[in-house]
This record gives sequence, C-alpha cells and structure tokens, in this order.
Amino acid sequence: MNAVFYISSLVAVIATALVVTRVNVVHALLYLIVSLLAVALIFFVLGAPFVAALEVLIYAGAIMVLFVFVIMMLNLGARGERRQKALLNPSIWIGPGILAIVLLGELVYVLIGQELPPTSGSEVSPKQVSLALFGPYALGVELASVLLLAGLVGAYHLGRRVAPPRAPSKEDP
Amino acid sequence: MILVWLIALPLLVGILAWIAERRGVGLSRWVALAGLFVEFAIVLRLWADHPIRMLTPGRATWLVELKLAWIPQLGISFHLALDGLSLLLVALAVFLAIAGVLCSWTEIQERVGFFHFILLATVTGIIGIFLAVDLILFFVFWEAMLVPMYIMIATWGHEHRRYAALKFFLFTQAGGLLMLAAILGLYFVHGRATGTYTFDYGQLMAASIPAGTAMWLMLGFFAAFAVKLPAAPFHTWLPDAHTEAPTAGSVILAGLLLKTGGYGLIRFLFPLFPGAASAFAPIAMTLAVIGIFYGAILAFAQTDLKRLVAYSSISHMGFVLLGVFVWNELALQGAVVQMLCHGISTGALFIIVGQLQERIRTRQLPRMRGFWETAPRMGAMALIFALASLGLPGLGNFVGEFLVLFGTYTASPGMAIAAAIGIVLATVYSLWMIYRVFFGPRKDAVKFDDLDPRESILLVVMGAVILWVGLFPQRALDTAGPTLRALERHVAGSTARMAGKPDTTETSLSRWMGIVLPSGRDRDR
Amino acid sequence: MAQVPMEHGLYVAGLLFCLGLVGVLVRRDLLFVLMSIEIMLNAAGMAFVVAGAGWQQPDGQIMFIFILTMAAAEVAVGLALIVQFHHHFKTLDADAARRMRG
Amino acid sequence: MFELLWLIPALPLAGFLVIALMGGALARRAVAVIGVGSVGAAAIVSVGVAAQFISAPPPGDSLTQVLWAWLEVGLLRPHVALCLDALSVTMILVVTVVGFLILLYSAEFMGDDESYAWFFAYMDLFVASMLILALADNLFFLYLGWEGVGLCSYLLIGFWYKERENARAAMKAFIVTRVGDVGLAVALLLIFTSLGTLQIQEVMRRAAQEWAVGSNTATLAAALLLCGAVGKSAQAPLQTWLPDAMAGPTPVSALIHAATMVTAGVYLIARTNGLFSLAPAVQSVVAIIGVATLLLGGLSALVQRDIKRVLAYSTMSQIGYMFLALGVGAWSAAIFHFATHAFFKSLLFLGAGAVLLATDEQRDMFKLGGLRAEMPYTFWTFVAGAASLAALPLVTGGFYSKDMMLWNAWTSPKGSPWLWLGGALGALITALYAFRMVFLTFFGERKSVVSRRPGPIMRIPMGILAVLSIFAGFLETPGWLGGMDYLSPFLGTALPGLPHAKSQPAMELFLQALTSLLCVSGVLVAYLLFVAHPEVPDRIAAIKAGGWLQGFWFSGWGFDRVYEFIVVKPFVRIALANRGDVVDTLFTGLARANEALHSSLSRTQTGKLRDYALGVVAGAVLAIGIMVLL
Repeated sequence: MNAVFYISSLVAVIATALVVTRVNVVHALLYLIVSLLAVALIFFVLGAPFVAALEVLIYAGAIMVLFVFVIMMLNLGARGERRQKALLNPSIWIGPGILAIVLLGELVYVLIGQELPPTSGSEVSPKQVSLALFGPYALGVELASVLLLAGLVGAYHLGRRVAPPRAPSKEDP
Repeated sequence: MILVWLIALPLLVGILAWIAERRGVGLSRWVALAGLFVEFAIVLRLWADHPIRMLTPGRATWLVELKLAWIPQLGISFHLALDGLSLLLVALAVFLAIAGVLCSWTEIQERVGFFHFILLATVTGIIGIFLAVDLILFFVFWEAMLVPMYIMIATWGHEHRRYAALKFFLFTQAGGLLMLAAILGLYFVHGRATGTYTFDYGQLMAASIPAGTAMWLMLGFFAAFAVKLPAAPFHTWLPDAHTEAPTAGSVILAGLLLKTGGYGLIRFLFPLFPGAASAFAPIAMTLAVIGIFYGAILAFAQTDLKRLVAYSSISHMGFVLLGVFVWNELALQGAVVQMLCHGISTGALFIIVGQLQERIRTRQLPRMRGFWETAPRMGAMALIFALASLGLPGLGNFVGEFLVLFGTYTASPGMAIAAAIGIVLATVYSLWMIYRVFFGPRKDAVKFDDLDPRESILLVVMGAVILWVGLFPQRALDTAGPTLRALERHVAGSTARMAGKPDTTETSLSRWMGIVLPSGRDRDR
Repeated sequence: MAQVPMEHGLYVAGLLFCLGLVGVLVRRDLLFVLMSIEIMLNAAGMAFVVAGAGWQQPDGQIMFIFILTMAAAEVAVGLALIVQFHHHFKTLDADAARRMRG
Repeated sequence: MFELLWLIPALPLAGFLVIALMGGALARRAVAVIGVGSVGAAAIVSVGVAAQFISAPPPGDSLTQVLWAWLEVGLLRPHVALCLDALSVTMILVVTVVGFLILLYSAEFMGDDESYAWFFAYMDLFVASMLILALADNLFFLYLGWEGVGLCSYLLIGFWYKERENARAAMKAFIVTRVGDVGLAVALLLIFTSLGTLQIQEVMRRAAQEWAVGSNTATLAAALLLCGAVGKSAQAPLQTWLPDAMAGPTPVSALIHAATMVTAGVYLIARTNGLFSLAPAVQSVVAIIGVATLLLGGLSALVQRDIKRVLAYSTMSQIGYMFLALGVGAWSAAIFHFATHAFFKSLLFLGAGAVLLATDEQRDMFKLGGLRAEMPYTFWTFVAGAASLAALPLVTGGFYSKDMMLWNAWTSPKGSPWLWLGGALGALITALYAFRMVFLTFFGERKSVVSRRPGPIMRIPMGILAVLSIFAGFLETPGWLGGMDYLSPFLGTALPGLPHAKSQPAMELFLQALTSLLCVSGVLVAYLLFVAHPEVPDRIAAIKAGGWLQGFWFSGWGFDRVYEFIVVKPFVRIALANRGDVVDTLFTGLARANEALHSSLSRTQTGKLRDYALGVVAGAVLAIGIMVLL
C-alpha cells in the first residue's frame, strides 16, 4: 500500500505543477481535479476515509463545479490564451520560485530534526471524527456554520448584477 | 487680570475686524487699528506705573502676576507674569503690530478682515510668549504663534510663498519639538529629584540638575531659540520667509518673532541651566560672531532688496546672541536694546521695501536706480534706517551694539574685536543698498509718488523712536534693568553654588579658546 | 493501509503548498490565483490529516473539515468577486485594477 | 558766558532740524539765513566763550557742562557732556569761524543748486557734529561726533548723487574711514575695560597712574586710537578716500575735507596725548606715518591735473605734517598748524571753487590758464593761500607754523634729523606743487571762458580768510623774530609742552634759512617749469622712468589698485560666490534626500496584487527563517 501513497503523491505534485503553468484555464481546472483526487487517495491510504470522501465530494465536486460555472459564465476560452502566454514570461518566475524553494528548505530543515512517529496505517474512523466534532469542537462547528452563512450572503450580494452596468469612467482606468 | 486682557484683546479685536469686513474693508482696518491703540495705551499705562511698582519694597521683580490652576494634576498652571523685560517687548510687539496694520493699508486687498485676524492672532501668540512663565503655557503660545504666521505667508505672500511658509514652519517646528522634549525632560528630572512635578518657571529655576543632563536639556532649548533668533547655521529659513511674506508679515517676523528667540535665551535658557549655558557659551559666541559676518557678507551679495534686509537681520541678531551668552549686565542690556532697535529699524526697512514694491512692482536691485530724485522723502527715511542698521551713534542700534561690545570685551576681547569688525561690513551693505536704490541717475521709465502722509508719519514715528532710544536710552535700560540684574545674580549664584569651586564653569574648551567666562566672580572693582 | 514516515506526507504537503504559492505569486489571472489559493488550502489541510494519521487522533481530520468549510465559503465569495471584477474591467487581469503608478 | 556753552553745538543742530523738517516750505533766502545764521550765531557764542575763557579762565583751566546722563549701565556712565579747555576752545573757534565763512560763501556758490536746502541742512549738521566732537567730555560722546562728521562727509560727497561716481566716492569715504573707526571703537572697549571710565581727563589721569610707560596695554590703546585717527585724517595707509572725496561741492571740500573733519584725527591724538605719551613706540609710528604721508601726498599732488585733487593730496600732506608734529610730541605746534592750515587750505578751496564756477566746472588745470587778468580778486586771494601753503618765509602764516613743527622735529627728544629732513623735503615739494597750481591756473595763455565772477558774498569770506592765512602766523613767531607766543602758553594748559631744549638760536636760524631757501627755490622751479619753459615737464614725462613715475604718483602711489586687488575683489568674489547661501544647501539637501527616499519607497507601491503578495510572502519567509534558524 505504500506504493499507492508514493504514486498518488507523485501524481498530485505533477498535476499541481501543471495547474500552475497551464495557459488554458479549463485545462488547469482539469489538472486541479486530478490533483485533488490524488490527494483524496492519499487520505484514504493514510487511514482517513471520511475526509477522503469529503475531498472528493466537496473539493473535486462542488467547488470545482463552481469554477466551471464561472468559466462558462464569463465565457473564457481561447480568447485570453495568447495574452496569458505572454504573461508566463520566465523572468517573473524567478522571485516567487526562489521564495518557494527557501520556504520548502525551511520546512525540510525543521522536519529533519524531528522524531516523528510513522503513520500507523490503522484507520481513524468517521465515528471517532464525528464524536470529536460534535463533542469538544461543537463551538467550531457553529462558527463554521456562521462562516458558511456569511459566505452565502456575501456571494449572493456580490453576485448580483449592478444594474445598469457602469461604463468605466475616465478616473478609474 | 490685566495680563489676560493684554493677551486676549488683540485676539478679540482680530475677530471683530474679521466680522467688520462685511461692513466694508475700511472698517476692518480701522477696528484693528483702534483696538491696537487701546492695547498700546494699556501697555503705556503699565509702563508709567512701572517705577512706582518697582519701588515697592519686598516685591519680586514681577510687576503683575496672575496664576490660575489649569491642569493641577500635572503641575501645569496658567501662570502669567510681567516684568520690565517683558514689558519692553510687549510694548515693541504692540507698536510693530500698529506699524503692520498701517503698512498693509493699501498693500493688502484680498480677504482684508481675515488678514487682520491672522495678524492680530500672531501678535496674541507673541505677547503670550512674553508673558508666560509656565513652561507648558510658554510652549503653547510658542506653537500658537506659528500657525497664523504660516497662514499669513502662505496666503498673502509673494511668488514662492508656499515654499517659504513650509520652510519656516518646518524649521521652527523642529526647534519647538526639541524644546518640548527638553521641557518634559526638565519636568521629570526636577520632579524625581524633589517630588514636586511642576512646569512652573520659578520653581524649576531652583532645580539642580546633573551637569550632563543639563547640557542636553539646555541644547533642546537652544535649538528652538537658535532657530528663531536665528543663529548662524540655522538661519536659512529666514531669508525665504522674510522675502516672501507680505510687508506686515516681514515686519512681524523680523521685529517680533526673532525677538522671541532672544527673549527665550534670556528668560529661560540661562536661568534654567546656568552651568550648562556657561559651558556652552564659547560655542554660542563663536556662532554669534560667525552669524554677524556671514549675514553681512550675504546681505551684500543679494540682488533682491528684501533678501538683503533679511540677511542683515541675521547679522544684527548675532549681536543679541553674543550679548546673551556673555551674560553680564552690560551685554544683556545691550542685547535687549539691540532687540528693540533692530525690531524697529529692520521693520521700517521692510516697510520701505514694501512701499517700493507696491510702486514699482519689483524688489530687484538692478531695476532700481536714482530714486532719491523721484522720492526724496522715502530716500531720507531709508537712509536713516540704513544708518541705524550700520550702527551710527545717536541712533538706538548703536547703543545696543556698543553695550554688547563693552560687555563682550570684558569676557572675551577677541570676540568683541571680531564683532566690531563686523560693523564695517554692516556699513558696506547698508551703504551699498542706499547706493543701488537711491543714488545714480534716475531711470526715466520709472516714476512714482513719494510717500503719502500715512506712510510718512509711520516712518517718522519709527525713526523718532530709534532716535529717542539712541539719545535717551536710560528709560528703556531702567525698565529692563532690575530683571536683568536679578537674573544675572541668580545665574551667578547658582553657578557658584553648583560649581563648589569657582572655576569649573571654565571648560577645557573655553580655556583653550582663551575666553574668560562669566561666573560668580564680581566684575566690579 | 500504508505505513509511511510522517515526514514524507508532510513533504508532499509542503511541496503542494509551495506550488500553490508560486501560482499565487506568478499568475495575473484572478481565476488562476484563486485556484492556487485552493491548492494552498488543500495542502495545509493535508498536513493536518497526515499529522492526525500519525498521532492516531481525529483532530487532524476535524481541522481539515474546518479548512474545507472555509475554502468553500472563500471560493463562493471569491468567485462572486471575480464575476464582478470581470464585469467591471472586462478582463481577469489583476493588474488591470491597479491605480497606483509606483 | 560759559553756561551758554551748550548753544554752540545746539545752534547749528537747530538750524539743521529746522531746514530738514521744513526745507520744502522755506524760501531759498530763508534757508540761507537759517543755515548760515545758525553757524554764525554759534561762532559769536564761541568767540564770547573763548574771550571769557582767556580773560577769566575757569578753575583748573577746564570746565564741564553736563547736559544729561546718556546711559548708565554698571560702570559705563557716559554723559552727554561738554568739556571746555584750551584745546577745544581753539578747535571750536576755528570750526565755527571757518565754518561760518564757508557757509556764507556757499550761500552764493550753491545759489543755483536745486537741493539748496539739503545742502545747508547737511552743512549745519556737520558743524554741529564737529563741535560735539571738539567739545565732547568723554570718548563715547566724542565717538558720536566722530561718526556724525563721517556721516555728513558721506552725505556731502554724494551731494550730487545723480553722478554714480560721486555716490561711489561717498561710499568709499565712509567705508574706509569706518575701517579706521573700528580701531577707535576697540580702543574705547579697551580703555573702558581696563580703566573703568571713558571720561577723557579721568582716562588720562588713571592711565598715567595704572599703566607703565611702554606697557602693552598703553601701546595697544594708543595704536587703536591711531587707527581711528589715520582713517579719519586720510593718512597712509587709509588715505585713498580723500582724493575721491573731491566729488562733493567745493565748499564741502573746503570745510570738511580740508579745514575741519580731516583734522579730527589730529585733534583726537592731541586730546588723548596722555595715552600716546605712555606709548613712545606708537608715537614714533605717528611721526613716521606723518612723514610718509606728507611725502606721498606731496609727490602725488605734483602730477595731478585736477585742481581739486591737487588740493586733496596737499591736505593729506599737510596733515602729515601735523602727524609729524604730534609724533615728536609737539602738540601745540600741530594745533597751530591745524589752525593756519584750516585758514589757507579753505581759502585755496574757495578760490578753486570760484575758478570752477567761473569756468563751468573745468577742473583740469591744463585747460585753465591766464585767469589772472580775468579774476584778479580771486587770483590775489589764491596766491595768498598758496604762499601760505608753500610757507613763503616771513610773510605767511604757513611759514611760522611749519617752521615751528620742523624745529620741534629737530629738537624734540622724540624727534630726529631724519624726520626733519623728510619735512624739509616736503616743504620743497609743497612749494613746487602749490605754485605749479597757481601758474597753471592763472598764468599763461587763457584757454577757457570766464562766465561769471564771484559776487560780494563769496568775496568777503575769501578776503577774510586771506587775511587770516597771512596773519595767523603771528600768534607764534621764532625767538629772533619778536618771539611772540600767544598760542603755546594758552594751549599749554591743556597740552603738555615740550621739555625745554636748550636754546640754539644759531641752529634754529640756520635751519629756517635752509627751509626758506627750499621753499623759495620750489617756487622758482615751478616758475621755470610751468611758465618759462612749459615744454620741460612734458619732456620729463616722455622719458620712460619719468612717465612711469608720473603715472605712479598720479594714481596716488597705486594704493587704490592694491586695495582693489587684495580687499575689494576677493570680498566681492566671495560674496557673489556665496550668494545662494551654501548653508542652505545643507538643509535643502536634507529635504532632497528625504524626497529621494520617499520616491524610492513609493515606487514599491505598484498597485499590483502580485507584488504585495510577494512582499507578504517574503516577510513570512524571513520571519519563519529567523524563528527556525535562530
């Protein structure tokens, strides 16, 4: 089963790298779904079937569908592609790349010195999770629900079309 | 309460003048003028009472004193007091304010009411400075005076008024903040040592402060006063501010604002930090002499008439700085007389420049020539004030400069000789100015009217005051005398007390420069 | 079930996080930026899950659930903003909204 | 009569005030009456006071009248007080009488000038200041008169201010004398600080008690006073202003730059003779300066073309004689020469003025000539003055005063034959240039038109002065010639006399004969060169050395050029180079640096989302890095 973990990891990393570098937004989205599914597999292998399921349902399912809706709504296709390509100029990768590598280096450096237990491979069952969730974490759940409500209201409010559409004035280019 | 009235009256009159503008700009001018005359009458009344009050035995040097609680928790009080020194300067302030109103009679045509309000608000702040003896109150007036002055320069000034106003504000503000820091430092040092936290001048005067701390606190005060005065390296705001300000602004700036610096040195810096100030004296005196020369040389080089007069101020105020830091009776009296006469003579020169500018729309020397023929009255007045500025005996400035020189010579002959040589340079630029403006063949294209009665009377009165101080200075000297003597005694006493042995005020620096500093030793033989 | 060192899981999570970070910093298209943020959130959640698996505790999964909730809300609001942005500027280029000229 | 003393300076001052304040409203005649009358009244009072002083001298031979306390600070208590002693009596007599005569002359001379009222106002102010200078009881008050006369000199040199050159000359005169005045001012400081008083007699008394002869303080004080005297009296090296000062109207030159103000230095040294006696070194410097200036001025006068410049250089040279006399301690002789010089030099100026008026301001003597027949009155009075200047033996006032000085230079303990030789040589030169001036102006062929002749108001003063020039000498004559001495004993009450050298009548007579011979030969040479053989001077000038010397002397020994080069130009250059005030660049530089910092920081505010994110990430990486690594 260890092989599954490593293969899924590799898939996840490659797919993510492709997401970041794609020009076409739809392609990127598809790679993102792949990446999320790979992560779901990792969760499953590590003995967290409940969150693996959630990952598939909510991330790869619901959230990605939202993205697809928006892409469809805005009718983004090949139109922006050429410009996007120009934007992917190698020089702009240098700064962020270096920062990311440094950050990763710091992470590795921290982890190397630690005595960490290996994952046991035994499952943390959905029951255990639910007991904890509605036991000590009940307040967090309530807060999360409030957050979701706020997200709902906010998304609804922001998503309304401002009518009539304002022509961009001269002051704000 | 008379002191509160002295401060409040100009402000009230200013507001009245502002309101009166609705009934016509002329009314606004008259209201301001009348109010100032009332104020002047009050000051003269006080002055007339002065000898009587002075003779009452058992009094402190204060003639009138008023102390109200303000923020007692912090030891801040609304403490005003008047003595001979402040009386003279308040009289000067009101006199020059009248001159300021009169010289703007035709020059200022925009927002006349507001102008008078601003002018009188500045004067209010200045009078407050001369009367406040609580350090926080002093600081409040110190800052309160800046804002209207800034507005005046920035609103009614000439071409580069914004730049000049900002520069003026930044310089004085920077100095003021250092002073605030020093005031707070003094407050805490004194509070920690004695347990009474107070900003009261009288109590702080008795404070004994460790020498190192005293030096830093003294430098904080010095920064504020040196910028205002201005002493040599901190003077560069002055030419810009004076040049760009409207005539009344220049008069107030040169005549009064600079004097607040000199007043602060005499009233606060030396009495509060006698030891540190004496130790610092050689440097300050050097700065003063540099200022005398530097201002004079620059004045000579200017092509803008107003700038020329402005730089001459730097040169003259060098004598004040010198006189204060010599700190003996002769020099102090000289510094006070010099402040009074410089205020009037330079103010008058600015007024003349303003009148010229009103007539020929320029201040550039190359565009002036032979105006004596066109305007002999103006020429004669300009000549009188130029002569005052070059220190002609019989005019007040001579008395001031020579008293300073006499005082300085006892402390440091070298400095006195250098300063005396500076008088030659004053001759050079003063005569140069007269030569460029009034002598030579007349420019045919330029024709204008000579002084009208309002202008003539104003200048003649100012000239008469200068002459009066020059020939009968004793009245002024007697007025400031008791205060100066008391301060001198205080400083001498506390220097001797703090030093323990008589000569520690002579720092290695002063020994190196061969300067004998004033200390507890009595000079009289 | 797999028995891998916990570090390895954390390495993968870190790598994913950094990739997402690079995406945020490099892309100008707001949709890509939002996607990259999703990647980063997901990577953070993954780290929790890995740790939870290592210590045999449910708290890691609970944290993931909270992160998931938050990501959902954030995506909803973010996408709504993107729609408005596109509506206003007719583009998704984030630089189009800049007013400062540095 | 003594209680009227204050009127002497007050009358001209009142005249000044009346004319200055009401000048526009007064008629010319009224101005003249007030202007001349006030000085005339002062002269009458002076004569009265002098008469009483001589007939009934006050106790101690001096008298002080305190008008009011000027200022009292600490020990400094100078009063506005007048002091009358023999020296000031002499001084005020000369000043008021000569002043009155010259003002009377000006009433006609300046008749056509548009600023008639100003002229009289300034002249009255000058006389008032000069009288204050002469009568002042303390040095502080004396300094007021001292600067006052300087001011009036400035105003009157620049009287015709429409010519730039005149205004420039006025400025130069004031500034150069002010340089000397610094010395005087510092002397005041020094004297007050070390002696605690400025009252002149008190200063002399205390100085004699406290300072040893030749001590540093005494030497310094005397040297500083000398500085002031040198500037005011146009002695080397501060003499350059005097020739230019001739730009003023001629009566001004006569009164201020010949008779009175320029001799203020002589007066000052005589007044403070006690200090100079304590500083023998300085006193010999006085004598040397005197000799140097008398030769320098005389030689320069020899080659001038402008008649007034000749007189200016001649004044310089004559005051050099007075300095010589002061330097050898012959105080009375110096004052004697001051008086005779005041008479004959103002007479010469008035004569020159009459010539200039007649020939429409033709100052070049080579363009004048032959005026003897046209203006006989002027000619004769002028000759009287010139003869006195040249010290023609026996018949002129100048002879007796000059003789007294030279004799003292020879016999005084401080004198020396070298000083005498300088003086005698000067006498030859003086005779030469004096008569060169006479011959060029009044002899030879007539080259200019005479448009007007002096009227009676101009003639009277000239006549009186001519008489005075000739006869003033009889106040003091050598032993073998009647031995009259009215002045010396009189002045002796105020000025110390010379220790009586043993009488050497033979020697005295021999030296007198020698100098007389020199004077007469000077006149003869002048006649030969400028009347008999007028081509000779040109031939001398044609030689290279002669031409160079002529140019050198003509320019007053190049002092102007040297000062221009070492003082004026560097000063102007420094001033102009720093016109923008270098200190300001310090502060504007601070402002600039702030602005640069601000703009470079504001450049980071690009408005790009990525850049901000980058910043956040970089910060986070750094923070984590610090936490991890440290």
